Amino acid sequence: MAFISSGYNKDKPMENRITDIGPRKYDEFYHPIIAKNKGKWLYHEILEPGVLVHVSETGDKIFTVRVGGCRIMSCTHIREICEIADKHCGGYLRFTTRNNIEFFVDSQDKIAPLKKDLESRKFAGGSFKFPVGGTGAGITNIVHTQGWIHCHTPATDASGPVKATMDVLFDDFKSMRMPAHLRVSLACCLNMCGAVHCSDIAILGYHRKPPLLDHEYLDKMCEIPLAIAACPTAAIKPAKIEVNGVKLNSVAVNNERCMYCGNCYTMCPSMPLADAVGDGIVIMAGGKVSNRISTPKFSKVVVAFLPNETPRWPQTTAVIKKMVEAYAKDANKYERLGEWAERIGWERFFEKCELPFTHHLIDDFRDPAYFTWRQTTQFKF
Amino acid sequence: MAFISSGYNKDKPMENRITDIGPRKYDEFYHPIIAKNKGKWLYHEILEPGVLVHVSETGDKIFTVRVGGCRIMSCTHIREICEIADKHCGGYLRFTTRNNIEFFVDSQDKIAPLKKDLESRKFAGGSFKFPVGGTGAGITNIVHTQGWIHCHTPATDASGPVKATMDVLFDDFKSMRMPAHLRVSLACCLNMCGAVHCSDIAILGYHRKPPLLDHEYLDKMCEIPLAIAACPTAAIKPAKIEVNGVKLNSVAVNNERCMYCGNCYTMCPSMPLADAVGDGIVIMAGGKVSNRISTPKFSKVVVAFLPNETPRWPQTTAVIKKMVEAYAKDANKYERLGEWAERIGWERFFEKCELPFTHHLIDDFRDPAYFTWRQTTQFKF
Amino acid sequence: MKHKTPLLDQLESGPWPSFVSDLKQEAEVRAKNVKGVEYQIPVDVCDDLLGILELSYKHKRTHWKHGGIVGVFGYGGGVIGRYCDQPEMFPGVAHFHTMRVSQPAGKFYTSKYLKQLCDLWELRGSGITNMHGSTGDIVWIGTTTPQLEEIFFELTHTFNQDLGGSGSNLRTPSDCIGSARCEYSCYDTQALCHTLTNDYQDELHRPAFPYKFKFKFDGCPNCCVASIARSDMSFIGTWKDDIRLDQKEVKAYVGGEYPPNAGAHSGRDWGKFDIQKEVVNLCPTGCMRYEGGKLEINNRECTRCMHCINVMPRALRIGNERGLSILVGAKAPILDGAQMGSLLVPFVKVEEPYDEIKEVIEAVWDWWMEEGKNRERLGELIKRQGFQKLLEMTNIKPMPQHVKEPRSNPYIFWKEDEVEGGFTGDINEFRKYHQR
Amino acid sequence: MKHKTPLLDQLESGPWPSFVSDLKQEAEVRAKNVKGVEYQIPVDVCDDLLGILELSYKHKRTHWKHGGIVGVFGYGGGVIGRYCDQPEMFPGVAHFHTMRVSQPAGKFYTSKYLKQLCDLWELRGSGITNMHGSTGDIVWIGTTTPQLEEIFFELTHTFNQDLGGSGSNLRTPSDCIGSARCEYSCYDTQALCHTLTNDYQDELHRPAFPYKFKFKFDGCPNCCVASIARSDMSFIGTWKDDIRLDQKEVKAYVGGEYPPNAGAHSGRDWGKFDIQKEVVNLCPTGCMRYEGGKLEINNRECTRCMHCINVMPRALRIGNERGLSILVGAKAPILDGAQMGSLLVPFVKVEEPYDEIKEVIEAVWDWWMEEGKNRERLGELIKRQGFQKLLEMTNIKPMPQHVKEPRSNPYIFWKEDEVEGGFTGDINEFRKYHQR
Ligand code: SRM
Ligand code: SRM
Ligand code: SRM
Ligand code: SRM
Ligand code: SF4
Ligand code: SF4
Ligand code: SF4
Ligand code: SF4
Ligand code: SF4
Ligand code: SF4
Ligand code: SF4
Ligand code: SF4
Repeated sequence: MAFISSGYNKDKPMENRITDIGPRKYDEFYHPIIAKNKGKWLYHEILEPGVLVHVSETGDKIFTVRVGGCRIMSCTHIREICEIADKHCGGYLRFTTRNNIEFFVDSQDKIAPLKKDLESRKFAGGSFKFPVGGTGAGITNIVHTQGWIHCHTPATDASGPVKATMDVLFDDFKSMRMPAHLRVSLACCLNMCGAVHCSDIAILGYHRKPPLLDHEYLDKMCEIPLAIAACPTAAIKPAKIEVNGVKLNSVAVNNERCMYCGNCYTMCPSMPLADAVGDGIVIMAGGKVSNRISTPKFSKVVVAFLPNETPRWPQTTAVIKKMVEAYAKDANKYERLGEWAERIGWERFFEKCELPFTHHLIDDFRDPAYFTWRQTTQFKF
Repeated sequence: MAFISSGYNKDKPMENRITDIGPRKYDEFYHPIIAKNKGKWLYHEILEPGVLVHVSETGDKIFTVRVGGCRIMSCTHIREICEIADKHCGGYLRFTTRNNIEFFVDSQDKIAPLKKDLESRKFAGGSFKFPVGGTGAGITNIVHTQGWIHCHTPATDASGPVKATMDVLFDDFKSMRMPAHLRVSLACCLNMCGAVHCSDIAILGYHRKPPLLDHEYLDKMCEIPLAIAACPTAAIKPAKIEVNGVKLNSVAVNNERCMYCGNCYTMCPSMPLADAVGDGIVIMAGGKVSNRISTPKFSKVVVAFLPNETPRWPQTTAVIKKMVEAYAKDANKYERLGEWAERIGWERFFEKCELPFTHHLIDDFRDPAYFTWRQTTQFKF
Repeated sequence: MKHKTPLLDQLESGPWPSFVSDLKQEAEVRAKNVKGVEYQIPVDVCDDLLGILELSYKHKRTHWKHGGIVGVFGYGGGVIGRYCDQPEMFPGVAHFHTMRVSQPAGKFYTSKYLKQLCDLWELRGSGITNMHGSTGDIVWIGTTTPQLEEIFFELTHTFNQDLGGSGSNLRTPSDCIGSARCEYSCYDTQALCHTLTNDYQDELHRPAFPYKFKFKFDGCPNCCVASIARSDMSFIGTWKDDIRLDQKEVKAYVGGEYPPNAGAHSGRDWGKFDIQKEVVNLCPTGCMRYEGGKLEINNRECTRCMHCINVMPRALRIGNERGLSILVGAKAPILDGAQMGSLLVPFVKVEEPYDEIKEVIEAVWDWWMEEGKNRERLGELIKRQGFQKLLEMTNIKPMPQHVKEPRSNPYIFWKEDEVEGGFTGDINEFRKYHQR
Repeated sequence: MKHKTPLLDQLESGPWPSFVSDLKQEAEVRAKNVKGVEYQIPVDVCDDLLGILELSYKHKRTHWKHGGIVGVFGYGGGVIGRYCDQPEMFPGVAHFHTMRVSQPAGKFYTSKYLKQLCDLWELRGSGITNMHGSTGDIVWIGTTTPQLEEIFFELTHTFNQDLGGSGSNLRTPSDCIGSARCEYSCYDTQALCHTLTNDYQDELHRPAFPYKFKFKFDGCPNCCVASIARSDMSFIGTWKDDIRLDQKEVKAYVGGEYPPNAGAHSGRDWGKFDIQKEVVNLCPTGCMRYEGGKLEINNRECTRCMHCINVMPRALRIGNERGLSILVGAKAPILDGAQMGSLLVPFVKVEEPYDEIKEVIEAVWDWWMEEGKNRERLGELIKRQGFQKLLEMTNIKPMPQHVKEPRSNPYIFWKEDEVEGGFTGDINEFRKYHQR
């Protein structure tokens, strides 16, 4: 392949270099009706799952059709999205904060053909390319992260578990039978790029083994003081290690104190902790972000560990399905999963979701742990 | 005065020594009706403030008249209590967990004469000896501690502020117009012997100056390592100090880090922190102990400091009175002060109680402080 | 009066019983001494107490110094030593030690017994007491060192009465009035309090603990002795079965025949009793319904908060299958913040000789005595080593009842044997699949 | 296909869009190359991506190594370096860096623009993207080091498009759709997001911070971009005056003319709409009443939780006196636990050029850059030095709105100048009144 220059001259990098121009301005991309009615919207209605109408005080209406996007997208796929937008929407579309695609049309009669077109498109493997849904009191797309497709610290994959889970929850992506929004998120390590710490249901990749120590290379490849400083539990100490005859500067890890957070590995490649059986998934539940009725809540750990069962994580999807059904059956209208758990009490949550309660779920991390224990005689048998 | 021997022989301390016999057995002191109906009680009623009847399944009734006790009691006063018990109650009485006295009578017609007798007795100074009240949704006796009458670490007196406060709250000791129980407690230093950490209203003695250092004697009178270890904020370091020519082992205190807790003084008499202007009172509110409706709550600091205005602490009693009236006026039936504050929001509490909000009231002690800040957009202007 | 007390005098007015007036009256009695008592400590002890207190009111600082170790032979507690810092001015209180006398459970007395105690304390002490101290003892304020043994000797020989606790011991346990006079009581608080106090006399008198340890006994969740806030181990009555419900009596409350909450709110006109508003809507679990004049309770969802029972004691009564819950770790804020008791044992039957209960107590003590640092309260140890550790050491199965909510951080410490393959991996094996 | 992927193949079935199918389709397109593109990175990049992912599915471990510092000249962010640990097996992804392309506010696009971006990324990268990354960027996954500058040059010259943030910079801000298509929006999120992104380009591209810093903009408390959970500084719309209320429309909802919550619950039969049960009783402040067909709101007690408005958008509308609240410190759990944003500025008007808002931002940055340790997020600094300190450094008056509740510990640190007489007392003066 022949090198094609963009015009960049590596010997004179500053030569007519352009920087600090930021992103393109949003309003270049507004649908005309949006441009005209911005700030004038009166109300909206969800006409059917995945289809919204917003009505303006000018009398204008904008119709939105939302389709599930799998966040890893090839340019080929994006071009197909563009083709659809050109065909139905005058080329206008957007992406949501949960990686769905929104197509805009300016009249109600354009919805049906658009939907038909979208639903008709499938991948070779048989899955839908553009399932319509993800609105209202249903289960929308899963926010997730890189996993094994691009990151160096994951304890599980991202796209795989997400695909497997969305397959199981698919009907609820396309319907609105839940008591309230139910948000599922995934993060492949506890850096939590998916910000799963406040989702109704969270899938979290987690390591369970302390780092391996590549003594022979550690001092060469890492700043030992930085690795030591990175450890939140002060589990790492400097150590002199004899490797085939030579004494080398390295580190020692106190396994008792390690919580497998991987911070050391982020600082030092010679301390890998990925492990086929040690790594897996923690399930969290009951978080929320909105300030509606109750204030935002953190997700709570409800299953301490599930193995990485590639390629479809059956135990993980089964646990999630069980929680979703128990919630759908028992919660009140408008009640988020965490609000439900708090109303019935966590003792009932575990009972209704048929989840075992293990010692791992009791907080023992720092002072605030105390506040999660039960300081009252009020409990249910 | 001539020494009277009890029979104890200090040269043979073990000579027919009796130990480990514990307290007298409670049932020696039961009123006959109580002895007979113990465990058989059906229900009770508060006939009037300070007067209770308990009805047994046997049909028996026991009538209780509760009188305010000032916890410091002379034997002369106790003898007077006994005289009353002999006259009206067959000699039976008890003390409550809040230092009130309960007289028992076995028939309703004995109540009036007993009450009349009690209310008629006054101290030379004019105060009541035996005010009847302290029941139901009123304000009962203040639990308190030693203060200047016996302890070495107080930041305020106990009995004085209590007397001044009870004088101000006296009508509510004798009535039941409050929305719910209102408990006032006092502790003269943050050891909190009064366990004021969960009272509706708490009066807390608090120092505000770091310890003075008696370098010349410190090493002689204290175990320096113990003093250093006692400090929760690690504000104390060993130091060599030159006192008139000689270098002495002593300590240095980092005033920035000191929170005036007095732990060092408990360990080391050469580090006194009592100070006429530094010491004073912190007012806390909103705590509760019972598990009724809401779970137990800690009291919150609502006034960071009030000076020790001997002998009657007018500012302290005024603040308390304001809170009591605002609560009485605004709270719902059965609603404890803390439940009320949480329902209307603390921003309203300060408004309705006309208390200024100062930076001191924002928690900055350790990790859990975070949980007391406001992590939501929900607030009232 | 020996000393002028212009400041204290201002505390004699006002309706509430004045401790100043009482101290003065005692001072007077001692000065007059009509009974001709051979006072064993200075006659003017109360005068000097008033004097030094007046001085504190002037200086706004205490005039008491540290105690130093005084006590009775063989006991590590029961006496709090005190000396004043102006002995020349106030010789009567130069030595002014406190004695803690173990109160009877439930704080029941006969006048006869109280008078006997007074005889002793007037003779050998200041005649000033606290009825009672915050922990529960009868507190005798002020005597001299030589009198300590004399008092102890007479207490034990003449009155069959022991001292209470102080120092790093079990402290004097105390209880609510319980079944002696309360229909809400789920167990006999006096019986349990008294029995454990006596069974653990050695722990109470001889310091073997890292720090103080307190028991308190509440007959029900109303917590009238505040056990959940003030005891390292609180024993709170509860029940397992259904609230006993009498529909006829419910009607009577609704009809206004009985005052709600046994008349506790009669000081104000709150309007007609509204069972929906005052009971059903305030139930924290929402497990009640009132329909067609009938009250229904879904007892399985009830958390036994006592509210409905408190409001309608004649219609609702505690269940029959009774026992208690054990909560642990409550303490005052020193050092790293106050704690309420955390639920350790949701339910245990209360049956003599209380072996099941004592097993828990002793397992907790063993752990605390093994691991607790000097001056570390149980609650602080639990915080430091974790609630999981407590469960492990007491052999109690973890259950959701132990938590308000599960942890929100994923920082789980796994035990090596819980993780397949353990913690020792082989880096070279790893490198076979992952180049540097 | 270049590599067998038996495990991944199992992720092609099932209804949800399969990323595996999509990757395969891209691999095929590149192999066929009907458009005759002069691919600047290996043609089989997607095949090798599938191959290495399959290997991870087999080993249950990632095969990516640390990045090392790659990027474009003069920028400290926008590129995440990646190398695989099996370059011989998968040369196509031996170098596989990510580029973060700054998305337009609101994530609005035209097909024209998206196609242009595709042209560039197919030519110079893997053709694989994330639409979008969790922070908000368009994420281009996989290219080689030499292409970084070329891509940046074309982006800036041809597309007037810059890179996003990574490293210890301001990260690419993102916003909810806001007033562009939402009746709940209290301010123009796109305008504010875009303006601040551009005004702070230097902070975004050149690492000068202790650690990453994130802005997110939500038009109302529903928080559709989750700002309160995911940004060091979140800007959430709110209002000061009354909810606009149309009784006629309320009747229409009660009468069943409109679906409650705009039809969000239509997937199930929840029975007839019950305004008392579904709105009034769920109001967290209990500040609503429905009587005689009229809805009343005591707006002074309303905390603007949005519930009633969400349920009846045609009857209730946000107030007219609009602005935003600023919350600070939200972050993921590393290191000492996750944080939600804590309220710093209850209300500020949103008026160009946003000086009032920028003052707060810059005061916060000054403090954090001064005091923050390496890799210490703002939230962690606030925890370490205290919320009081934050208020002091930002010159914001403490008010009860700042706290959920006042402190329950009395451990107040007084400043020396707040205490009469200061901290330096004289021990000898003290000893005049208090002997040793
Ligand atoms: C399109 C989107 C904003 C964007 O800029 O992309 C959006 C759009 C709307 N949201 Fe949202 N929300 C969007 C993400 C969110 C998120 C963020 C998230 O999930 O990561 C939240 C916070 C969720 C949480 O609390 O964990 C969110 C919490 C809400 C709520 C509060 C729901 C609740 O019960 O707590 C409402 C109010 C409602 O649904 O009535 C709301 C309401 C709405 C409305 C009705 C606003 C309006 O009048 O247009 C929009 C259509 C609702 C719908 O989808 O049914 N939106 N909404 C996002 C669509 C994501 C998706 O593809 O599914
Ligand atoms: C006598 C005493 C027990 C004792 O062993 O001495 C006692 C006795 C009763 N308490 Fe109590 N409580 C006593 C201290 C307490 C305490 C402890 C304290 O205040 O330090 C509490 C916890 C207070 C708190 O939560 O901060 C307490 C919280 C209750 C409650 C729950 C009240 C609430 O609204 O939370 C009830 C239920 C009720 O009042 O209906 C209650 C109910 C009762 C009843 C009605 C029980 C009964 O059926 O006999 C008794 C008479 C009530 C009354 O006084 O109006 N008792 N009660 C204590 C009297 C103290 C005093 O002299 O005033
Ligand atoms: C006498 C009494 C206060 C009163 O006036 O009633 C008292 C008095 C003292 N307490 Fe206390 N405490 C008393 C009940 C309490 C309580 C309440 C309770 O037991 O229910 C508490 C709070 C509950 C708890 O234990 O946490 C209490 C928490 C403390 C503390 C803080 C302990 C902690 O871990 O937080 C100290 C400090 C210490 O132990 O050094 C303390 C220390 C002290 C000392 C010994 C002062 C010292 O540091 O040497 C006081 C001696 C005063 C004196 O000169 O007589 N006292 N102390 C109470 C005991 C009387 C009795 O036996 O009945
Ligand atoms: C690409 C992205 C995940 C995704 O698939 O979308 C991502 C990927 C990485 N994040 Fe992240 N973070 C991404 C959004 C987030 C978010 C969510 C957000 O911004 O809303 C969070 C949680 C919110 C927060 O900032 O706290 C997040 C919290 C972290 C953390 C933990 C930071 C902390 O203080 O807790 C780390 C660890 C670190 O910084 O070393 C991290 C580190 C990383 C690194 C750079 C791994 C590392 O340690 O070097 C990941 C590079 C993966 C790769 O190879 O591409 N990432 N990261 C997201 C950025 C795309 C974009 O620009 O749009
Ligand atoms: S969550 Fe962890 S593993 Fe996943 S992308 Fe973020 S840093 Fe990488
Ligand atoms: S994984 Fe985390 S806890 Fe364990 S050693 Fe590394 S940094 Fe420390
Ligand atoms: S609270 Fe403090 S000052 Fe008061 S008695 Fe207890 S230890 Fe002494
Ligand atoms: S008063 Fe408390 S904080 Fe201050 S030095 Fe003494 S022990 Fe430390
Ligand atoms: S705690 Fe319960 S049992 Fe004990 S006195 Fe109070 S109400 Fe009665
Ligand atoms: S005891 Fe409390 S929880 Fe149980 S039914 Fe009565 S009010 Fe409800
Ligand atoms: S956050 Fe509010 S303004 Fe923004 S999209 Fe969601 S509902 Fe609309
Ligand atoms: S916005 Fe929320 S708080 Fe305000 S009135 Fe509506 S429901 Fe109540």
